[in-house]
Amino acid sequence: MSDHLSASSWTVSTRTRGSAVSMLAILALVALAFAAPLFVSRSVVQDLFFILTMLVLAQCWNLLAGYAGLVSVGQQAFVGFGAYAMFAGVSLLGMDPMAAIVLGGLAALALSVPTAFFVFRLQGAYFAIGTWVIAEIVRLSLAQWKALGGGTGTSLPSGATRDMVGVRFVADLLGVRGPQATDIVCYWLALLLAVVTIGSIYKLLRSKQGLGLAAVRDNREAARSVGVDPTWTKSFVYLVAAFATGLAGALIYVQKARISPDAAFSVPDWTAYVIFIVVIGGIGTIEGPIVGVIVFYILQNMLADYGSWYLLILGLIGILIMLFAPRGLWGLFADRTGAQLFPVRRILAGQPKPPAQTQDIRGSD
Amino acid sequence: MPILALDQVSKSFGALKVADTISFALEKGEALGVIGPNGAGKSTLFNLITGNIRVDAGTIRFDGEDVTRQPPMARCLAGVGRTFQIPQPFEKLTVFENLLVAGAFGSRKTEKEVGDRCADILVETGLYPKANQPAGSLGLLQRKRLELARALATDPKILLLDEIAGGLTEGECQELVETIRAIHRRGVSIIWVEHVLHALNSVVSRLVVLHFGRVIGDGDPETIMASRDVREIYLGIDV
Amino acid sequence: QGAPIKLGYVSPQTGPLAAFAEADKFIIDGFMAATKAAGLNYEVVVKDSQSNPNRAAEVAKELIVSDEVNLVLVASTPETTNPVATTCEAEEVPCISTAAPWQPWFIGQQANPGDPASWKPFNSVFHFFWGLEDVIAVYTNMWGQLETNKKVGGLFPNDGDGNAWGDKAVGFPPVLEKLGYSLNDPGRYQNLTDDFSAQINAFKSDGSDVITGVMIPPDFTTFWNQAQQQGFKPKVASIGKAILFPQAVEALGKNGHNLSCEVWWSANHPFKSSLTGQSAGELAEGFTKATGRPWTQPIGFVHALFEVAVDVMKRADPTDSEAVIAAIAASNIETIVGKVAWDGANLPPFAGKNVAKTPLVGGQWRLREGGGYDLVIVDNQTAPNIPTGGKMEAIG
Amino acid sequence: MALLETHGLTAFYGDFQALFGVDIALDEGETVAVIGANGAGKSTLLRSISGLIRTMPGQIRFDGREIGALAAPDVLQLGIAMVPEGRRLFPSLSVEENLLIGRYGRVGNGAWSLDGIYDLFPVLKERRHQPGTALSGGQQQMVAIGRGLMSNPRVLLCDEVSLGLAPVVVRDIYAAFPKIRATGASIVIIEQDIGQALKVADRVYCMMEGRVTLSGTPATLSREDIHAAYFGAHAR
Amino acid sequence: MSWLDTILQGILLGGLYALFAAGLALVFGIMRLVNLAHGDLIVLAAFLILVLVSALGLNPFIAAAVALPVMFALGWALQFLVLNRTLGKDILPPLLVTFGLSVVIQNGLLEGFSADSRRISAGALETASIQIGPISIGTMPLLTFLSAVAVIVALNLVFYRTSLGRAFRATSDDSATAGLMGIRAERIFATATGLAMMVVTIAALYLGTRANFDPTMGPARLIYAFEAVIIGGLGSFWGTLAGGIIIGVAQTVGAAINPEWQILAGHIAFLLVLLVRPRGLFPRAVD
Ligand SMILES: Nc1ncnc2c1ncn2[C@@H]1O[C@H](COP(=O)(O)OP(=O)(O)OP(=O)(O)O)[C@@H](O)[C@H]1O
Ligand SMILES: Nc1ncnc2c1ncn2[C@@H]1O[C@H](COP(=O)(O)OP(=O)(O)OP(=O)(O)O)[C@@H](O)[C@H]1O
Ligand SMILES: [Mg+2]
Ligand SMILES: [Mg+2]
Repeated sequence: MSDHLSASSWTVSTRTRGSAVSMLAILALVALAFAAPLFVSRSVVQDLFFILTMLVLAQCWNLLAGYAGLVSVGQQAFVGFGAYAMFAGVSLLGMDPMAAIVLGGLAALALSVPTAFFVFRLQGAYFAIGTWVIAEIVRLSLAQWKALGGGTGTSLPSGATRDMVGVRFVADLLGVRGPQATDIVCYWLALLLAVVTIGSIYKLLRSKQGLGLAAVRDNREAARSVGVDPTWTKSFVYLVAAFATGLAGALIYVQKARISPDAAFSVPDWTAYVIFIVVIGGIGTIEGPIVGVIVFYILQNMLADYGSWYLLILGLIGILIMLFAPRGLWGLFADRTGAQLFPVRRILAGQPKPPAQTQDIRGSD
Repeated sequence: MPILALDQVSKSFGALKVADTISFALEKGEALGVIGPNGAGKSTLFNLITGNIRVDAGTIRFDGEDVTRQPPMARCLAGVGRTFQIPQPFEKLTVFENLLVAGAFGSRKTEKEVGDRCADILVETGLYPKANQPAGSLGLLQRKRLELARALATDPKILLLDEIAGGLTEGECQELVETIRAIHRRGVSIIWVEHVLHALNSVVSRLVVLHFGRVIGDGDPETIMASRDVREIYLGIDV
Repeated sequence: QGAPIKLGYVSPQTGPLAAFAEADKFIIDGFMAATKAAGLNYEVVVKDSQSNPNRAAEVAKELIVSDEVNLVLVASTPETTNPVATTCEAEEVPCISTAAPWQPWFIGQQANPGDPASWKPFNSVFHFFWGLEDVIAVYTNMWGQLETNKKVGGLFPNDGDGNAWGDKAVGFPPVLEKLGYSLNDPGRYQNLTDDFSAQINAFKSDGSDVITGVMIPPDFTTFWNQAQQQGFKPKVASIGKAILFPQAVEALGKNGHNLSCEVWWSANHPFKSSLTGQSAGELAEGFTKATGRPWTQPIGFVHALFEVAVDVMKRADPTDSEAVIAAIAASNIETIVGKVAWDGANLPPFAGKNVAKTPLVGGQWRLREGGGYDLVIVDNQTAPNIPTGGKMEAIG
Repeated sequence: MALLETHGLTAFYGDFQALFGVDIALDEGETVAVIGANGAGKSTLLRSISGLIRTMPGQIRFDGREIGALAAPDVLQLGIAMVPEGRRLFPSLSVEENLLIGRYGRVGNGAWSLDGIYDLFPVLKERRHQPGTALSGGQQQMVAIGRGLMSNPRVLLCDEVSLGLAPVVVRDIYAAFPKIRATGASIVIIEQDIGQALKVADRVYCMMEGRVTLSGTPATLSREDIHAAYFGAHAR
Repeated sequence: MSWLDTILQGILLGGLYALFAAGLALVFGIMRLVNLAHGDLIVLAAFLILVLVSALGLNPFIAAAVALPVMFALGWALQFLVLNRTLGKDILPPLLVTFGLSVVIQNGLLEGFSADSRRISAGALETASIQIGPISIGTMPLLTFLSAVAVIVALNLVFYRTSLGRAFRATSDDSATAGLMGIRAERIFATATGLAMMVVTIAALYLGTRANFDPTMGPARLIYAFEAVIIGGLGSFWGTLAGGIIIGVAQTVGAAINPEWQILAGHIAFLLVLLVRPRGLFPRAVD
């Protein structure tokens, strides 16, 4: 078919008209976020930390459920395992918390390998339940780890976070107290993690692997027939999500400084809320979790003082959105406006060759 | 050496035997038609050749290599391209992306390398105007074209076509026949399952007849069409 | 006068632990009224931990960072007190905590709970309550009132309380051994277990006369029913936590009669509030009047928490954390739960700085004629100033 | 007035239009055959009548009622049963259960019962407890027809009942039709085998590309007419 | 004798889990609907029984009988109005909607009944037992187990011997063709969920009399129920009972070794069964 490659002038791009503008806006926003600790109050930094870490978890879950069709209700396994590994690194091995966060991510990655082996034998709903059981097993096993407090839990050695790499420097540079400097360093780490996570997911989706992933999600059998290996594609995504989730878990618990199995493997905190964030914002888009986490944060601040009403309303909103706007708030918005901050569509442009050249293959009518 | 050779291939679904010791070989560059009543096992035969379904017994050799135990991905890479009888597009991807997936994965190349070829195939199969639309929005005819286009994008050595002419108007059918002839002329071997006999017979040089999973006829179209079995079982013409 | 003194208060107002916080509103209302009457200007920022340790840590951080409270108060179970105290310690913000035995609080916040040599005191967080040594003393004193074979079956879950109670160094085992009891501890079970046949079989074959442990209410009900079904009938069952609240005992029907437990506080305790001058009885009665519910033990401690806070703030500049911390350490105040002073009395040296102890006695639930249960104090050897209402009785 | 008739029936699959104004009529007790090439819209016609595809209310009338907008179960209750293309037996049900399920929406007490079906297709009685899908294609088709009859319909719609069946089996199945007609039921059959269709039908409609291109009684239709109507003008 | 007792207690416990799981299996088997709110619905039913017991002074068994039709209606409406809209190829919508429902029910109950743990009193039955040789068997656990068996038998009868059951299976196989038989899939699904809620009510009776319950304890038991269903094989009621028993026995045997292993052992048994048989012990021939 070599003669086909010659004359035509095709271009393939994923950019939309607005995408260059939105890329710039996003870069500006990231720069602004980086500088935020200089001019906002500590409580805002704190809230931003919460938003960013939840965003990372939501992006990871969305990557699994929205892009790979892997509905996991066991992501708390990786949050908790990453966090426990971080604690072990700091408390038992005397590592710097910063290094221990990386250890947390790696530990979650390591956990995901045997886990994947098991859960990928299961399909659909079985997969969901399988991930949940695995998370329970990990929780119950870590509850037996006496050196880290067993079921009681444990706290980071006092001062560990204050001696973390960079904290002293930030404290001196900005003239703030130790705990505040720790918060700022953690915030920057969260920002970095969020940006890298979103960037990597975006890059993945625009890569060949991302295309294969979409194909597998849409039609597994057909994907196999055009050369895509569904198991490998899904496993890859599963491992990546576990790694990022583990990093986020470790980071969250550096900030909390206290861990217990029930907290670190909490289904509501690390999976339920995350699912709500993705569903409210819009599953299967990068923008969705971003919108979702903001809405979730606002809801939480408005309603948190109403105790169980808060969760009740959150549940109702989740149900209503799933029933009436299954593509979430971002979906509603994008359907109206066609807006896309992170376009992944490959748009084909260019001219087909003049009819004379295609004569040989089309024949005359 | 034949490009594809089936030897005593069998497959059952429970008590139902859908492939019963099927053996035949296809020479490089040959175009073979497969006919038979509904449920005879034609689509299943394709699924066995592509690996979407595992054989119970027998061997399948492709291009000299035993592929009986290989998964569909490997066979695709080796050069087996197929269409599905019921079109199976990647619905949320655009038509062009459907081809990109097939191009990039089916021939182990980068997206960049296969982009132009995919675009040319779109033109060739008449899908170019729909290139940037989601495949889920296509009608049945275009879905069938997409099946063909996607199979072509994997750069196959052999192309398995499952009833892609059904439901086409006379003119469309003619166009399709021309396209398939052109593909064939480039040296791609073809196996075509089709009920639209005049279209089939204007392309293939040999017919295999399947009935209850068995090969009950194999030869040149004229003799096959005239044979008693085919007239009785398949054409339903009183003899 | 200027700005009000800001107190932050965290407790589990919703979720499984909500019973501990049921008197919060009543007590805080009373606190605000009393301080206003005394011409003091206080503001209390109340946060709900939702019985969730993650949430507890978050709201503690909010109190410190957004509300900029002068002092954090926290009550009820290690699941709530520990995350809050850990956060305060990291933030160098003064914190007073209560209503959790001191070992799970103190040891549970150590980086390596298994290694006593590594334990360190805290700078800014303080706790008042009793400890395991007290509950052990109370339980063994109660058991001593009866004739038993000195064989004890232990039911300790794998949670903050259970691990501390069953701990080989600081928990029940060493003391019981010293007193001549033999403890049969089959091992840590998970909370919300549906079957206790393993434990029952172990106790039965051992012939244990005494059962003890620290259980959550549903688990104790499961255990107690199953024990009766299996024909295991110990003479004594002294259980922490599960039968703290009258509702939980009533849930056992008639089978709650003569179950024994530790009593931290009761309507009969001979103490007065330093804040309102109310006696324990009056406080309990006020609560029942306001809510229509029977009094419960945490009421006194939540009240005392605010008493201590006011006392501390009288002695320090509220905005100066260092001064507040110093003032807490120097406290010596008679509260509605007894004396609170961080003087290290009756404590091992490592905990002396951060922990103050309040008196503990033992009680038994007695079926009232016409339904309902009364908690009767049956042993006061540990705190003779608290009057008893009867003698220890063996179960049916 | 006809028992069942369509007026300018149109039908769509999403955006794809499969029928373009089809008019057919069926009288009480009559058997009508619909023939036509692959994709002509024959199945779509039956699906529209049986309520699997919703159409405009006025486009289909049955016994004086407009039924175009009714859902499948409602259509069945009025007395129209369908033997779907490809048999569609329920794999988790045995042969007998497959038959019994036909009685679920039963309208009245008519002639058909389990025994009646077993009399019609004796071979089914022997295999009554086997899963429906374990039967041969022809036997499966018998179950599908029996299942349709169990509701005692006034109209039985049969979609390609001889598809992919050996000629002997086809003969057995078609042998049953006179008995079905004898109970007073009207029948619409779709048939690829033109000879077979002409043999059983009182009247024939020929469809192409979503339109009726020819109709008449078997006696009046020549093979050439049919061939032209079948393949269009450019037929080879 | 101790091991015999351990296994016997495990089997009885398995009855409880099977009872929790039976309703789930029904809904899962017919509609492929993963109901994450199942545990909370059990708790809801327990509160309903509790209200009937305390408000009308009914015996709990009579109260449960009164609650049966109420729960049936609730399940019917829930499926007809809400869950039917979520059914389809994608498993995510039902999963998320029932998850939201779980949160709503839990917190609605918290608002209505507070977090106090409650108990339905069954009087002397609670502690009664039957002595067989050296082993004593609690009357309530035995009743629970027998009820589980009865529920399974009843479900099997309904499923395999009645025209409703045929309609269930037919709709599950192919709802479009079932429509041609006069079967209204939405109502069949609603009826199935209604039936499942009746099973839930029976489960609630035993949950509520066995130990304390509170609004938040649903999910903890749900996971065992799911395990039982999955180990058993999709759509097999006897399989569900077997699954419940496997988990129950694994738990008691694990506990006999060391209570630390109790719950873990149940989960590990689940993993092991699935490793060997990914589709469960008694999978249906066609899926
Ligand atoms: N996955 C499967 N499980 C069970 N039976 C199957 C499966 N796939 C196909 N069959 C059965 O195998 C037989 C052969 O099917 P196949 O699709 O190969 O027929 P075909 O010759 O392609 O028919 P058509 O001309 O209608 O496409 C049919 O009876 C079909 O019902
Ligand atoms: N579910 C569907 N979605 C989209 N298009 C469809 C669908 N079913 C049928 N069609 C299309 O509608 C047209 C009419 O189809 P129909 O099945 O009615 O034809 P038919 O005459 O019954 O053909 P056959 O002889 O193959 O059964 C065809 O072009 C077909 O491709
Ligand atoms: Mg086929
Ligand atoms: Mg058809």
